[in-house]
Amino acid sequence: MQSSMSRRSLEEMATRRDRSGSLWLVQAFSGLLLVLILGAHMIAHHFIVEGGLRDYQQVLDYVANPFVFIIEIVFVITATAHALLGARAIVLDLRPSAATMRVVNWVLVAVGAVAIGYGLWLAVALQRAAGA
Amino acid sequence: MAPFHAVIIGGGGTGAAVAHDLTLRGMKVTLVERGELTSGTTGRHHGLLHSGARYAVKDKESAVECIDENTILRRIAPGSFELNDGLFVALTDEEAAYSHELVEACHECGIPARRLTREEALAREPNLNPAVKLAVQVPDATMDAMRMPLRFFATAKHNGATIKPYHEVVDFVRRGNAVSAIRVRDHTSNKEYEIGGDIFINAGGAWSGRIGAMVGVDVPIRPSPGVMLAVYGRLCNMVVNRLHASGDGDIIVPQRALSVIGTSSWVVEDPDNLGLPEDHIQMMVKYGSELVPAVRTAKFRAAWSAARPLIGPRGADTGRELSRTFKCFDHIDEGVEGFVTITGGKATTLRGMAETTANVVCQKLGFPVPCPTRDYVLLPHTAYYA
Amino acid sequence: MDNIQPTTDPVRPKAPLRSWFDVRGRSLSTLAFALNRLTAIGLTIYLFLHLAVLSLLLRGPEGWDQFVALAKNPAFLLLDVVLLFGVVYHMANGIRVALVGMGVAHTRQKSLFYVLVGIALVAFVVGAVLIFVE
Amino acid sequence: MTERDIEFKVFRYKQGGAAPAHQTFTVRCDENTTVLVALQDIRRDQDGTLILRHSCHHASCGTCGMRINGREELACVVKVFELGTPTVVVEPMRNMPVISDLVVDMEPFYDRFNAAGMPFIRESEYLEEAEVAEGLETYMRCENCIECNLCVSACPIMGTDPTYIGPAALAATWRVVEEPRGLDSRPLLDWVDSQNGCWRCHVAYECNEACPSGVLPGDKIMSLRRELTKRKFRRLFGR
Repeated sequence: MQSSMSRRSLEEMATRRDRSGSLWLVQAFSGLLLVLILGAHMIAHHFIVEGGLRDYQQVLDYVANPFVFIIEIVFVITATAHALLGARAIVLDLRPSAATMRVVNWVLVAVGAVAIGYGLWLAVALQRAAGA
Repeated sequence: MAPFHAVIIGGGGTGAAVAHDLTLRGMKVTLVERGELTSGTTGRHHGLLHSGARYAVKDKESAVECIDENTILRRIAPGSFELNDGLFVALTDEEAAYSHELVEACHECGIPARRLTREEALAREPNLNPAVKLAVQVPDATMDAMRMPLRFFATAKHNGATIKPYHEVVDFVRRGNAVSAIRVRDHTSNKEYEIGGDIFINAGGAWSGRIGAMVGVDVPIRPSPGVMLAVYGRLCNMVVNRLHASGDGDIIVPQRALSVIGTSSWVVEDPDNLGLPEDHIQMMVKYGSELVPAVRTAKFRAAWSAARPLIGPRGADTGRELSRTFKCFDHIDEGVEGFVTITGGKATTLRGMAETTANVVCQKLGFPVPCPTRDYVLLPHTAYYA
Repeated sequence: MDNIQPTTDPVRPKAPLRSWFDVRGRSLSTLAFALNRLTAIGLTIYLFLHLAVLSLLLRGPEGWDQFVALAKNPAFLLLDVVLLFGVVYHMANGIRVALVGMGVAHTRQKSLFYVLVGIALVAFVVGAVLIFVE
Repeated sequence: MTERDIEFKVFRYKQGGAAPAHQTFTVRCDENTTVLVALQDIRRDQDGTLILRHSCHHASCGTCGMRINGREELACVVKVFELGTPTVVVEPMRNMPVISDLVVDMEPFYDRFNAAGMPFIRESEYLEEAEVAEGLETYMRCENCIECNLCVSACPIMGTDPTYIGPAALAATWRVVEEPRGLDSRPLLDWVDSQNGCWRCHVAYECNEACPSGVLPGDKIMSLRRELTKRKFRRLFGR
C-alpha cells in the first residue's frame, strides 16, 4: 500500500472540515456556563424566596440590581444558544438534505435573534419599570 | 483474451494462492467456495509462520521448503506477520541435549538458529517455565491466519480473477472422459447454474476427498482435526515451542492480545463433524502450562477444532508425488481429464503449493509461463473489499 | 428487523430516530443519551414558554401576581418536580458529556456518570421536597 | 457433560426470494457449544443453504460478527448455555446491507478506510515493553482491531446516518494520529473534524460495549476530539 497521499485526497480531506466541531464546543461551554448561571437562577428565584416565586415587586427589586441585570442577560443569550444548537443536533439526526439544513440553520439563527432580542427588551423594560 | 479458463474449487489458502498464481500467468480464473473465504481449515490454524525448525531433524525437505516460503512470504506480504521469532524451549536434560542436534539440523537446512542460555531466554520471555534449561531462537513468526490468504484473494481479484464465495459445487459435468463444467448453487439466491472451463482444480483441503468422489476419483485425504485453545493475555511475545519431536500441546502462538495453544491430532471421516473433545482442551492447558505456567490461570477465550488435510495411502498411488508435505494429483491416471487436485500442505507453504499446481496445470494445457509469484508484492487484505 | 436492510445496495435505514430508542442490548450510555435528548426537548419548550410568561410582568402587578397564584397550586408544583428532574439530570449528564466530549477524563466516563447523576439525584430529591414544603 | 435442545430463531433471506423471516431450528448443545458451532451444525444437519461468515473460531479474525439475542457478538466466543435463554435469536449486523441470511456486505466498512487515501488499517504495531530478541529491531504485533464491524452495527448514529464515518474508522484514525510513523496526520484530523466525523458522536459508547477486542473505539473518538479541541483553541489564540 502506498504510504504517501495523492494531492487530490489531501485537498478532499481538507474540504471535509466544517464548523461542527466549533459549534459543538460552543454547545459544551455554554452548557457548562448554564450549569452555574441556571443553578444560581433557580436558587435565587425559586428556592431562597419564600413561597418559591417572587411577586411583582420582588422581581422588580431584584432586576434593579445591575449585577443581576447583567447575569440575566448573559443567561438569556447562553440558554437560547444552547437550546437552539441542541435543536440543530436533533434536526441533523433526522437526516435532512443539505438544502433543508441551510434553511434550518437560517431559521434557527432567526429564532435565536428574536428570542435574544425579546429577552434584552424585556430586561431593559423591567429595569425601567423598577427605576420608575 | 486469456487463452484458458481455470476453475478452482475451494476458497482456502491454497485456492487463494492458486488463483493468484494462475491469474498472474495470464489465465482466466474463477474460484468457488461454498461458504465464506478461509472458513474451512485456513482461518482456524494457530497462525504460525513456520521457520522449518520443527521439521529440521526428521524431514529436511519440508524444513527447507518452510524456510524458503517463510522468506518469500515476509517479502511479498509485508505487514501480515508479527516479527516475533520463535523459541524452542528445553525443559529436561534430554531436551537440552537434543538442542545440539536441532541447531545443527537447522543450519544444514539454512534456518538461522542460535542457542540462548536459560537467563537469556527468561530475560526475553519472563513468563517461561523457570525450569527452562536453554532455548533455541529461530525465525518463526505469527501470521494473521485469515488476512494473509485474503491478500492473495485481493491481488487475484484486482488482476481479474472472479472469486465466488457462497457458491457450492453440486455436480460435475463430463464430456467424454473430461470434466467440462461444474454445476454450482449460489447460496445467496438459491439459484443453480453451470460454470464451464478448461481445467478444474480441486483445492478443497480436508474436503478434497469429497469433491474427488463427486468426479469419481480417489483423493487419499483423511481429515485430521486438532484442538486449539485461546486464552486471554499475551503470555509471550515470541512463538514458544517445546524442544522435542513433534507432539501434542507443544506450541504457544501469541496472537494480538491472546495466546493460542496447540494442538492435538486424531482422524475423522466427516470434515464437517469434528467435535471438540473436552479432554483435548484439558491437555492443551496441561502441556501449555508446562511451557508457560501462566496458561493454567489465564482466562479462557475459545477452544476449537480445525481439520488438517492428512494425506493417506492412495488406492493406486501413481499421482505426481512432488513433495512429502503436499501433493498435486493429475487424475488423468484414473482416466479423468481436466481435473487436478492439490492437497495436504500447510499455511506457510501455500504459495509453493500454488506454484507446483500451476506448473502442473500449465504443462497439461501446453501453456509454458514461468511462476511469477516469488517477488510479486501482494495488495493489502482491505483491497479485497474495495 | 427494521434496521436490517435486505438488499445488496447500501440504503438508508427507514426510520432514522427509531434506532435511538431500540434499547435491546444497549449500554447505559445510550439510555443516558436518550434521556438527555428527551429532557433537552422538554427544557427547550420550557425555555420559550418561560420567556413568554415573563411578558406578563410588563402588564403590571395584577397580571403577574395572578400567575404566581396559579403557579402555586399542587398540579403546577407537580410539573415543577418534573422540570426539576429534567434540569438536574440534563445538567449532570451534560457536564459529563461536555468533559468527556473534549477528551477530559474520557477513560473514566462511566464513573463520571455515576458520580454526577448520583449528585443530581440527591439534588433532585432535596429540591422536590423543598418545592412541596414551601 | 450435559446436553440440551436449544431453539435457534435464525434470520433468513435470499436475494430475489421471499421477504426476510426468522426460521426456527432445534440443536442439541452442550457446555462447549458456541453459537457458531450450533449454526454450523444447522448447516450440516438441517439446512445446507444457511450461510454465514466465519474463519478463525477464536475472536481473532472478526468475520463471525452478528446479533445474538439482539446484542452484537462474535458467534465463535458466545457459548449457547451461557446466554441462559431457551431460544436464541440470531440476526445479521445492523446498519449494513445484507447479502443473504447472516452475511452482510462489508464493502461500506472498508470504503471508509479507503476514503482517506491513507493506510488506516495497520497490520502490525510496535510493541516495546519486552526485551527484543536478537536480530529484531522491535517486536510487532497485529493491531487489536479485527475489523469485525460490531461497533458499526451497535452505533446508534450509524443507524441514524449512513454518511457518518463511524467508530471503527475513527478509532483507526486515532491510531495514525497517535503514532504517525512519519506520515503527516494533519489531513486526517481535517477529515474527522466534520459533521460526519468525530463531532457526530453522541457519546453513547455502544461501540465500547460491542468491541470484542478491547479497542474501545469510543475512547479513541474522544481522544480525537481532545486533539481537535486543543487545535481549535490554539488557532483561536493565534498560535
